[in-house]
Amino acid sequence: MINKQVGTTAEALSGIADGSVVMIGGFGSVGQPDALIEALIEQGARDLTVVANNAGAGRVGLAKLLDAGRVRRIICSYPRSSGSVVFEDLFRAGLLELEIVPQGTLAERIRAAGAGIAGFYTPTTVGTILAKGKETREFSGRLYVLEQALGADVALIQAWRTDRIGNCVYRETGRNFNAVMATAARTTIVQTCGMTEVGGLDPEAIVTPGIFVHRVVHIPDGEAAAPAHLKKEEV
Amino acid sequence: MINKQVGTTAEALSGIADGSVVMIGGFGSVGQPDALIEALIEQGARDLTVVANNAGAGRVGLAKLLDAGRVRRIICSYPRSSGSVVFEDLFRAGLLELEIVPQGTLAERIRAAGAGIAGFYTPTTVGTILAKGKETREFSGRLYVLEQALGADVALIQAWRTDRIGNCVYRETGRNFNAVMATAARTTIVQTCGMTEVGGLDPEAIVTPGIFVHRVVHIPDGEAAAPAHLKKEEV
Amino acid sequence: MADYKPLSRKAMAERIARDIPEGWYVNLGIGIPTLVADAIPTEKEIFLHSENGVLGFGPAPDPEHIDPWLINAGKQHVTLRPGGSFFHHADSFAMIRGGHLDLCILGAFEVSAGGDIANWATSAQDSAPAVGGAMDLAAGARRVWVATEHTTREGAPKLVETCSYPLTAPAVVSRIYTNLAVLDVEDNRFVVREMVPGLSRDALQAMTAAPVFFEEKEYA
Amino acid sequence: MADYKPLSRKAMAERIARDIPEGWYVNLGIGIPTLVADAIPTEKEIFLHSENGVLGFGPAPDPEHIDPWLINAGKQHVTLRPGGSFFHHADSFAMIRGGHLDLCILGAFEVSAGGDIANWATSAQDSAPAVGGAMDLAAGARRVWVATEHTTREGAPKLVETCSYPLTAPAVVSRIYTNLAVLDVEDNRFVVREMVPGLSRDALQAMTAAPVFFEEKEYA
Repeated sequence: MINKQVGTTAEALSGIADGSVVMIGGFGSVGQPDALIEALIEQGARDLTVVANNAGAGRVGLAKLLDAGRVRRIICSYPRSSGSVVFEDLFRAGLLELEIVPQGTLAERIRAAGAGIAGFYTPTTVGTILAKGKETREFSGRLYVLEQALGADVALIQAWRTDRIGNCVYRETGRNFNAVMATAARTTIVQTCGMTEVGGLDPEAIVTPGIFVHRVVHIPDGEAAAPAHLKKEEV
Repeated sequence: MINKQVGTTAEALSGIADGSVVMIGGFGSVGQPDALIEALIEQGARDLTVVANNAGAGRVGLAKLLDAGRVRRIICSYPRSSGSVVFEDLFRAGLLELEIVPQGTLAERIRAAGAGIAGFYTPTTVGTILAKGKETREFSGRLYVLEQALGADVALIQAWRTDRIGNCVYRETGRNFNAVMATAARTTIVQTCGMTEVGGLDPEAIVTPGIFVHRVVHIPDGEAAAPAHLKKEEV
Repeated sequence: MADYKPLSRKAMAERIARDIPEGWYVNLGIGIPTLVADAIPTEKEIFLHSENGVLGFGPAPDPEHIDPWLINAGKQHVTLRPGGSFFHHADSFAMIRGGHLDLCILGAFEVSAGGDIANWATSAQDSAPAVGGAMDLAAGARRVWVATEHTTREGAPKLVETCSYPLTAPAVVSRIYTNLAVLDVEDNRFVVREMVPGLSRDALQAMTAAPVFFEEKEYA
Repeated sequence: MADYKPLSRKAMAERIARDIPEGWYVNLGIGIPTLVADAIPTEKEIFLHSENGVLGFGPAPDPEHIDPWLINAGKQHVTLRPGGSFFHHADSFAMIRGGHLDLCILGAFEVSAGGDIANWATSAQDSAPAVGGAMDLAAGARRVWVATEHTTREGAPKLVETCSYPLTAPAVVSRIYTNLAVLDVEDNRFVVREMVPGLSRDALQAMTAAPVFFEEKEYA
């Protein structure tokens, strides 16, 4: 019997090597795998490249990982937001490399990695400074920029319900980058709000089939599962 | 109030011009929009380019459309199958142009058109005669072939349940090319087995949001909706 | 001095909402555009899209009905209208990039007479600007409208001959709603369709850094 | 003459099923590979994928339990195991192309000692061959095994030095199950791991159009 569920976040994060590329799901704090980020800080891997939409806020989660000096490079669409103080300090001090990618291009580059597509031509960034140094090409009279696949060693994902073979559903806008990143990493690690039996998820509604998932850890619903922006310590 | 439902297949198919590119969903006979294909034959448009996985079987559906001399060119992955007599006769007689595309490349080219991607690099066909004349390029030490987006004027789709604003779910393997083609046409026409009220479909399980759908016609469940390979006249 | 009254942000949102035809699929950028969501009457079926994977969202919830899992791209709580749906980021941007949105409404630092928009970075030297989904929206939506104050807080024109800030996308803006006027971008010109009562043509021209032409009309 | 008995197609499928580890994600091509689905014991969790958008399908249904909406890529009726899921064609081939399948088992017209496979067209002049999903599977799966009769009906070898038919993909096949033997493709050589009882090495070599090497071993 296959069982991808592990008992602790420490087990879930075991073996992540220094220098890894780590994707972190979520958009803002919705669908953010907080417990896995905490465990990554505990785990100790350094010299990481992080792929995420944002660069963290406050002093928790991704910001805490940055603050601990574990991240060499961050690839994201929206690094600077209210509360991105850790990022801004590190970046200004030259202690963090940054690659800015438009949000849709970021999602598509990740999807491409998961789908075995090496590169694709997108109209986004044509005529802007973000197209600088990139191949531009005309198709049917319109210009497009070549963008390349972006895969990872590890993806940290938050799901809503998961079974032991790794099938996942998400909740509302918690699907966001999670479902895309789940396809693009050599090891996809899921923090799920709830476990269900195999067969307990509607086959028509499974968003991430188990084929993409390698480890699952159950962080029960409730305080821990609510998006962080509703938690007291951050208001 | 928006209502994309029309009363008849004739209304649903109105306005399709000669020379149109028409996508036809389904895989084999599962999810095939039989009533819409019949209506397209009635409608009379000629000089069509058809995009479909197969090239029809027997003398019904797509085969009947071919037989009526309406199709100039067909783009598909698997034209020759048991019963593809009409296709074979026309092709041998030089009356039908054919473009063979691997099934995954076909799906991805259609998806690309729907997603605003002009082209992409795939490993499929590298080192084969189907890569002939196409740009080949190395990414990270592996060769890839450039393939271009494939969009359409019209997509004919079969869905399982649909509401008046065009949200669709499919049934089991009836999802196949339908959900992809729905995104890639200027006019997407849905033959649905059942109508539901707005709000009657689970927001987490909607496969084709109404944004992709322009016209809906209700062809009720039962004999007409059962995949054709189970119908008496074809056994 | 001026005996005209600039529109409030809320009034701008209401003005814009009037011009969106029923049935359109619309994405609302951060800032004034976001307010349009609350200005659309419930009975008018307009389908609002947000980059983070929701189509068919509705106005902000009452404080006691907040659903923490349901936010828009501005990270504000929203509601879901019947017929709404959820999807992931790649599918969400496939809708945007694939030209399926009838309209995207964006804020802007500058808009040029040629329809260029600059709304993400305030200098090319800013090495950590936050682009988010702006470039995808500007390049992908069928129409791009801009909602902005007519000038900066310092009184500098935001409607210009050529953008000085880094572009979000060239030649995409077709209409601009400011707190003073509604303008179309046509043939590389700003064409004024309406102005707030009491504002003179000269005064509007003085606050605009490119020639403005006046061809009043009502949108259907 | 020969006092050996070639494996039946069913026996070949059973032989293959034995070698698939629990937990693998596997796509089965048309022909002999399809029979593997029925040869996997229910208690062994192997996840079968089909191009037309299903993961976790099970053996053929009883005739009275046929679900017309549930077929595999060979257009045969199948069943769904608990935990199975449905998706569309682009997502299905994303799984294939993205290297998420542990294994794909394909039929073949020819396999070369270098692991090239030809299984879709019988001549380069055939202008209307049906490629289906074969090229995506051959290029995309982590491992490609071939299941085939050792020779054609006419007795011509199908394991060759260089394929004469148009390739499906070059250098992808790692193992071959025939009705006579199990062979690995290693360092551009056919290495025989096992043969049907009674078959001589010389006889197998005589039916193979490239040198075969013999290094018997059991797969774990």
